Amino acid sequence: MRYLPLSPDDRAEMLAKIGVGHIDDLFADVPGSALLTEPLDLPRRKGELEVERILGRMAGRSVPASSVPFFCGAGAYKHHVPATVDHVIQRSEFLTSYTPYQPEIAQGTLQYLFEFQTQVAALTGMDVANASMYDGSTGTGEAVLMAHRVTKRRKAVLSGGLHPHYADVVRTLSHMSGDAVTALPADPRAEEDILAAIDGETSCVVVQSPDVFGNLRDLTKIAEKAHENGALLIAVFTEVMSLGLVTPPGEMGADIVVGEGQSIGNALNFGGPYVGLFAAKQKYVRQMPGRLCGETVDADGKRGFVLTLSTREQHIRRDKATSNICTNSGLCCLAFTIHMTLLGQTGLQRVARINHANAVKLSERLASVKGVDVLNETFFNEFTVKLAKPAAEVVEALAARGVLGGVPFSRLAPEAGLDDLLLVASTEVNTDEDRETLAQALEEVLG
Amino acid sequence: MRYLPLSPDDRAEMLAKIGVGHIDDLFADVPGSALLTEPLDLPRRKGELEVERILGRMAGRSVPASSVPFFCGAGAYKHHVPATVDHVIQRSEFLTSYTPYQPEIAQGTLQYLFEFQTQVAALTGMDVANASMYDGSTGTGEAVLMAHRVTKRRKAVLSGGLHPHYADVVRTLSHMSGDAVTALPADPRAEEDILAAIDGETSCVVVQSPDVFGNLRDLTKIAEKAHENGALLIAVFTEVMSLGLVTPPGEMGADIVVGEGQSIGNALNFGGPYVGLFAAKQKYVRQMPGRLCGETVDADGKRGFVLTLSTREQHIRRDKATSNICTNSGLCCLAFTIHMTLLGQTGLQRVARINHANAVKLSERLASVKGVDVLNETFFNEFTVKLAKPAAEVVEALAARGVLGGVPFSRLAPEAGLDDLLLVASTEVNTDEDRETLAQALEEVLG
Amino acid sequence: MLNRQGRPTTTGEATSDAHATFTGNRALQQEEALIFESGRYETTGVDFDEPEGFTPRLGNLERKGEIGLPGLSEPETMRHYVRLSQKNYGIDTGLFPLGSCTMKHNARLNERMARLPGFSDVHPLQPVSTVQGALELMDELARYLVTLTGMTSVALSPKAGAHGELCGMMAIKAAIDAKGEGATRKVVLVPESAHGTNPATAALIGFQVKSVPAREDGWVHVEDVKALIGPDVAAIMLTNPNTCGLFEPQIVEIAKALHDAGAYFYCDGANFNAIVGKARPGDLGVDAMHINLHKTFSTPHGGGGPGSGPVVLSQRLAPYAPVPFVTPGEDGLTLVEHGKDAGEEPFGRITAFHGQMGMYVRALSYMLSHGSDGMKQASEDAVLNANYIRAGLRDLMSQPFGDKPCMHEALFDDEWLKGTGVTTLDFAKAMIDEGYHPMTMYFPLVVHGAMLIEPTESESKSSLDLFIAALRDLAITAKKGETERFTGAPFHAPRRRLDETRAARQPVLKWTPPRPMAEAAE
Amino acid sequence: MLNRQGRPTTTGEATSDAHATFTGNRALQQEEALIFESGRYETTGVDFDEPEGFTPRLGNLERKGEIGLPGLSEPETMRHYVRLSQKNYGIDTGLFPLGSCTMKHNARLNERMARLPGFSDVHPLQPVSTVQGALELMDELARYLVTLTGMTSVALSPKAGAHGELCGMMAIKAAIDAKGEGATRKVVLVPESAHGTNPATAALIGFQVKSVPAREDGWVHVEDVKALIGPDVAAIMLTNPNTCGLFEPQIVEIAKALHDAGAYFYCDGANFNAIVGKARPGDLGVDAMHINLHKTFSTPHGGGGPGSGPVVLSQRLAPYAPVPFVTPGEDGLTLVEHGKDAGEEPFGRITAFHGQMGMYVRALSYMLSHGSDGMKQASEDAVLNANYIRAGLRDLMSQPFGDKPCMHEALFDDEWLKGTGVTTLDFAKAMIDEGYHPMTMYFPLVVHGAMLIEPTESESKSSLDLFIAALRDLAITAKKGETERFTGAPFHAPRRRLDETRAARQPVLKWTPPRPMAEAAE
Ligand SMILES: Cc1ncc(COP(=O)(O)O)c(C=O)c1O
Ligand SMILES: Cc1ncc(COP(=O)(O)O)c(C=O)c1O
Repeated sequence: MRYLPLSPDDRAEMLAKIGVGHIDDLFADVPGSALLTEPLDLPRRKGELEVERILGRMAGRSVPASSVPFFCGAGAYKHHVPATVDHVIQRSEFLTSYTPYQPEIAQGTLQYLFEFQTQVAALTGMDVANASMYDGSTGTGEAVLMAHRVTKRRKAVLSGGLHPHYADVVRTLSHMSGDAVTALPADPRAEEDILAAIDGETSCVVVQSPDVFGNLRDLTKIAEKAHENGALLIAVFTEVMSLGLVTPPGEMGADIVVGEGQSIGNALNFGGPYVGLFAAKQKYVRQMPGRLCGETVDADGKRGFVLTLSTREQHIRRDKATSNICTNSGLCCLAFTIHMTLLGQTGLQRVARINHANAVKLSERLASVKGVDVLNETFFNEFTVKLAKPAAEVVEALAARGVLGGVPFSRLAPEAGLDDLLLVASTEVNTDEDRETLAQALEEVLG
Repeated sequence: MRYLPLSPDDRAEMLAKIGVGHIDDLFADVPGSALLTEPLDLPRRKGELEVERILGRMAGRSVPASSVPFFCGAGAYKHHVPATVDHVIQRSEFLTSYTPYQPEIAQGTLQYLFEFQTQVAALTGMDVANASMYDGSTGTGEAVLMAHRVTKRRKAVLSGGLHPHYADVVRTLSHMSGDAVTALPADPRAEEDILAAIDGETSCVVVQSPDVFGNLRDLTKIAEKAHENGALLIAVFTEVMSLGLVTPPGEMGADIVVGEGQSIGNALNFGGPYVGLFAAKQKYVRQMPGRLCGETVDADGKRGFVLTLSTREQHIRRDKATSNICTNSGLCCLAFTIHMTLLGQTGLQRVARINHANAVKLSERLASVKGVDVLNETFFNEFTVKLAKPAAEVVEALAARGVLGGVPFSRLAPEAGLDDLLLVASTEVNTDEDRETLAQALEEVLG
Repeated sequence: MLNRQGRPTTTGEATSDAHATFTGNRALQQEEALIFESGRYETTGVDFDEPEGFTPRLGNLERKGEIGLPGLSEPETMRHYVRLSQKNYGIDTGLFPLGSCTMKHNARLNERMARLPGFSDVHPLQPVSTVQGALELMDELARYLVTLTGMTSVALSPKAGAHGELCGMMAIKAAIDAKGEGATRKVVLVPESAHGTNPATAALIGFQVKSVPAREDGWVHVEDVKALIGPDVAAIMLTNPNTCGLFEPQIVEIAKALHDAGAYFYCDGANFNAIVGKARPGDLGVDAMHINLHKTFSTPHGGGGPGSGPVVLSQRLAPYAPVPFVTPGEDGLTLVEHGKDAGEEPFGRITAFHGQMGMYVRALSYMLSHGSDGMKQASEDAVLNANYIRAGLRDLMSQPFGDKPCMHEALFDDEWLKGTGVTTLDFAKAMIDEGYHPMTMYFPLVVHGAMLIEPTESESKSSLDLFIAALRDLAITAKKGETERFTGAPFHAPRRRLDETRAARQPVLKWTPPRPMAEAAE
Repeated sequence: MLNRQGRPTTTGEATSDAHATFTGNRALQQEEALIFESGRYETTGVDFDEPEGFTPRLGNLERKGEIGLPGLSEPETMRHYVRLSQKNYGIDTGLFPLGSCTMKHNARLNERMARLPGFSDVHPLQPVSTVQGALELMDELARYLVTLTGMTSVALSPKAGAHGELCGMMAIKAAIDAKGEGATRKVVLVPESAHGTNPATAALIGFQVKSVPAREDGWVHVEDVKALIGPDVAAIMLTNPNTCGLFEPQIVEIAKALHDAGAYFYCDGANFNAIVGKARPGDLGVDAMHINLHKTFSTPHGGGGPGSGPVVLSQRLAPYAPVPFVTPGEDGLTLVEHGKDAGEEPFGRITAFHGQMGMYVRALSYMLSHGSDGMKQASEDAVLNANYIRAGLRDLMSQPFGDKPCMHEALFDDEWLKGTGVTTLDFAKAMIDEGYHPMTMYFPLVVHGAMLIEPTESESKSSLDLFIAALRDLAITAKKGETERFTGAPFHAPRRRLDETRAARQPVLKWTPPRPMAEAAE
């Protein structure tokens, strides 16, 4: 077997050295009845060529985003990632390393984490950022728990513009930990009165902007009301690219900012792995979940980096830890930080403007289609249209025409009764032709 | 422009430091009329996404070997190359390094070249091998020139089993350098009397095995006759995989062995880059073309490797050099040596047996098709069939049916009058189904 | 990469270097500044044309001012990250015997498969008719996991081991709630030797953690568990093979004791690599177990993640598995994404979308490659390699639980270092100089100065032989009292020992300009 | 990677190492044995099933006995080559100012494009109807090359620069033969400063090489050329910009002198990077010029190759271009592969198949990315960078041809080192310790102790600033007579200075077992 270096002779010699006669002597503690004598009922080993064929055939049964006019978003976005990114993250020294617990031989990882933290803090407009969470949704769950710790209260208010999956994650976690959640109803036109939901028991208000329907939300007033009531404002985003163009939550008073970083550096991957970005005000740093990388010096006085403040973490603090997270999104952070370094703010702003421009053009074109009603006043690269037919059906009909036309809101929240809403995203990968194809296909399907 | 680090400010500052006012002051030696003032009439810069689209569209207009039942050979073979190979050769330290002229910081390249040379010598059964030529065909040209130097004669005899492209390369070179070539006619059944062509003026006999028609050739007698006449035997191969299963030329008396190494580690690449393997008897080492890597020690007495015997080479010897070659096939050697290390002789022999078995099965199946006549007595993974229709037409008809069925001999040598011959190769990538598809398509086309 | 002053940024002087250089570089070992020191706001390494002819729809929320993100051209970016990489140690560069982490070979085939557009370039919310291949892969992975563990079903979506623990414990909580015992069953038993994620997880969802004491044989004893069991106990979280590298011999009895008391058995499966194809958790009474695909099934650790932690569930817990999951539908496979479609009683959702698809592909590629026979062999080799190291060092180093076979990792304590002036930490740092990544240190907490060595099946005998010889040489030197090789180590790494106290006392968690950026940029 | 004895193979002792280690490794810098010492004949790192049920057709030519090729498992193979790579310097790891070699950034986009199956997975002899995309790429590349050079046509097939020279000189020979002058025109003029491939190429096909003398201004003078021109002269091979880093100001006059005498002008285009978009060889009177795609158009050097050396041809030479070439056919593009189909008078064939497709793709990807504007800018930046280095060092180091602007590379000699006890070689080796690849040394031969520095356009100003500062520091140290930093260098590289004499005196060109392999393998 190509992955196993030991030969039969090696094995015999090694058993002799250990002083046992048979490999199963080393498994003596396994209850006899449980020790398997035959290989399990799965196929036997396969060469590379065979594996490539099997998985190649499987992969061939999905429709890649790049192969069609593509407009799906709702928390996962198709962007162009430079070839440099995927090359570098596959370098052995990054790919096959572990969490940098031995900093003397992990300065590569530590330095990029330090750079990553700095980038995330700058993007969000916050004081400090951690070295990543699993993704935006679990990060949001952690943010709510953090707010509970900070405020010593246990009631979260969720905006109706929060991505339903994110809301579900918070709800599940809160349900399990016995905390309260007030979730406002789905709010496609950003009309909710969230201020009214904040009271003296509120630990945090969770507001997403751009919200799941694409609307941009001004958080300033919410922050004020929250702070007046001793609550924290948790600002969520699912499209990090928006921060190139839209006022960052840090400038609007957010206490914790959490979101999905997939758009920078990471592929769609059918939903994962992604990378959760997590930033906060300096004063809350010791309540943050996840790893933090900090600067220090070595025995020769040279600058170096280490993981720090780990007394917050499970491996030191155990049941008193701020989170149970251990493995995070290391390599996705690397992809993020490489892509962000290539972009720089100049590139980020430009790509963000292209996204916005493409979405504006698309919204204008779609507005001209009969049976399509664009709901948004404001948006970044995604907006919501109301259709004359159920969105799920329309999307299937579009797919049959070779267009992946967006995400029906009902896919995310079937019980919301908003079956006619379709979320449509347009990024820098879309061409005029793509947009025209979608518009014409919609005309056919709705016509 | 993403590849150019200088900013406009940098440029101005640097010009000032140099002490000139304008960039064109540095181009003052260019005759005024020749200095271009406008960019040339070519498109302006493009982002990655655009380049990917343009080249992706182009690439989409060819039919990849892996996408169809595939049986082309004739000097370039479709084999399965493990993923490790292509990953490692892209590592920055290999990919972006130069010829190892500074051995202290090029031991990586030098050690793999030393391993490569050892592998090639073992495979061919020869004493020494060099660090590669461009490919098998140019290597063959160099081998003939080397034989001229060794024997101080200038007449080469070429077997009719030599790949016509290789023969053309030798002929062109000999024509230019004013040397004589006796090329025997194309010899599909390995019937030629090459011994008769050797005389006291012959510098070398060039014989390929497996020959271009797939026949295995016993070189022993040819070597004897050549040596009796003071000539060298140059043994050529175009399918290095055959050396896993077939008696190596070194054991049959060859003086120089040269061939194409593409099959191990390298993709089809529409014909290049490939890697020429070149080996010889020890006594001729100082007449060899190309680079040689040798073992030595450093100032601390540690083993290390350097390029050596460079007094043979153009950068030292100039017009007295054994060859003009400088850049060779470095990275293709690396691919070769990684793949060969993964294989080891055990793997090589096994894959070679699979190739042979697949070709045998194919020959038996094709023999049953009406209008198909298998010519070979012996072969490795490729053989020649005589068809009831012109092979070029048949191949087109097969392509229209989604099968790449082989190479018409007329494609290589239109003037040979062998339009009904088709060269058919089968490697480890072919399945029973592939073979059956070809056979049935041939039945249709010939029926 | 340099800062704008054309100098690499270091805050100190190299004092230990006999042949100090002007640049601070040492031939192939290069110093590297931060991108914030070498980059510029105006620079970008991507080319796009400015968009034109549109009316912004940003309302009054357009971002103003500098973001504070410098860019680098592509060549600078490449060099920056390549140089950073060169300061790292990885499995591909040497033996990485980090106990509990299963640092096994990461095949590049798996990387290639994960990048097939049909897996990597599909959106999680495309119509299911357009992602049948992706669903098939998930379904096939689930089949493998269920077969290898002998369990009833699997929840694929957890994002890593700790998240898997959370998922499994939530399923247990849901089952308890369903029985109306939510208010009473509040206690989770966790052995002292457990990984930190176990108590942290239990606490996260409101359980109270009770420790099962460590015993001097390294095992959890059924009588200790029984002594703690009561109507308040919801579950035990037990690692098997355990964090001391031992298989729990009384595991079946422990499971039975819990089940008899109406409680559940959560098994931490981080060490599954020792027993794949040798024993099935389902045969041992386990109710839920997470599997670190990034350990047992070789998806790369990537410097800290991403991972994937599917949870296999017993019949008792299967109905509570969270959404989403894959099931056969009318036209091929379909995804159940909401409780109401499930027909079961999913406890909810623990992440957006469907989990770590990229890791699923790599893990399945590993499984297909090994096959049933290869996976069994891999576990045997992992255990053999660990015992071979144990046998090679046992005369010099002390084993906390006596000289008995281990599973896939060999555990030593620091008893043998007593009086030498060398600590476990020093010993680990000296290993760095020898070209090795240190073993896991000071874990499990119950063992003094623990050294947990897990070579995995990916190491050859000759690699182990040199490792043993090097560790013996170090051990003999330490015992001779020659401490310099240890207390000063590492001498040869890109950095010498780092001041962690300083880092924690006044945390510097991001780069800030030494003086206004505008000035610094000349 | 180790040998079977579990020890890395080194033949000596590390003496210069203050903290010597047992393994010989120094943290991340690992010693690595040869595969012949660590591998085994029985081991293979690929999995295939033995074929069955066939009757061999090998006649009596089946190979018997050991081949002598050890194998390694995949994890061992990966580690072996990763470790080897870590002993190398590359563009991605630092400044690589190797004059005449144009070590510019190798974009990974180009690598990705070259691996598109429509380019990499097509066979050279597939029916042309199935390779239209590949032919389109070649055609487009040809169009770019012809436009950039202002020439008439291009022969793509040469495999590298030297092969391009051969191709161009063959075309010249064919043209001369066609005029019936083959017997008389036997001389090729080559400046003393020329690259070794020039005279070697001319000699290879029977030309007699006559040197054009070097002048103290670094230029070739038209009167020197005229003095050598006669009816026996076939051509000149002139490099422009030349190997001293200068543009030949009299190039047009030289070309005219040759043409007037019925001879041809072969231009070595290795230094084309200085003038792309700034001047066209076609406007300068060039008849043939090879272009190193692996220099000017950034296809990676790959540790010595592969390259690609297309030759552009003037109207005079175009008819003699070798086969194959791409032309429009009835159904799309087609390939002319044989003289008889050509309608022209191709001089023959210089390689099997169609040349270096993999390099064509990378080069076109580079050209599309830069565009006409970007290529011009790149040349300007290359020239600017070289002059910036020149300006930064000119007060300390001596320039052989006086203080005048250079093209894309700056040339110094060793005049300034006289009496210091430091040679160009020593200086180069000290650069290694500072983290730099040395410049080209001792070339061109006409300059004593030449140091030819070519930074390329890929370096940032701050990178150049540190480079200049480091070289200044070295130069000042050398002038102070502190030789130790030089004569012992490198101190920090994977190996110290290597004994080249020993290597050449008794060449060891392959591994041989120290004693019978069977014994050694225990
Ligand atoms: C025993 C044990 N349990 C749980 C975990 C947590 O797994 P993860 O890091 O994937 O969250 C680990 C990982 O180190 C572990 O070793
Ligand atoms: C001036 C000059 N001419 C010709 C060549 C030969 O090119 P190649 O190495 O591609 O054969 C070189 C390469 O170093 C060169 O510098």
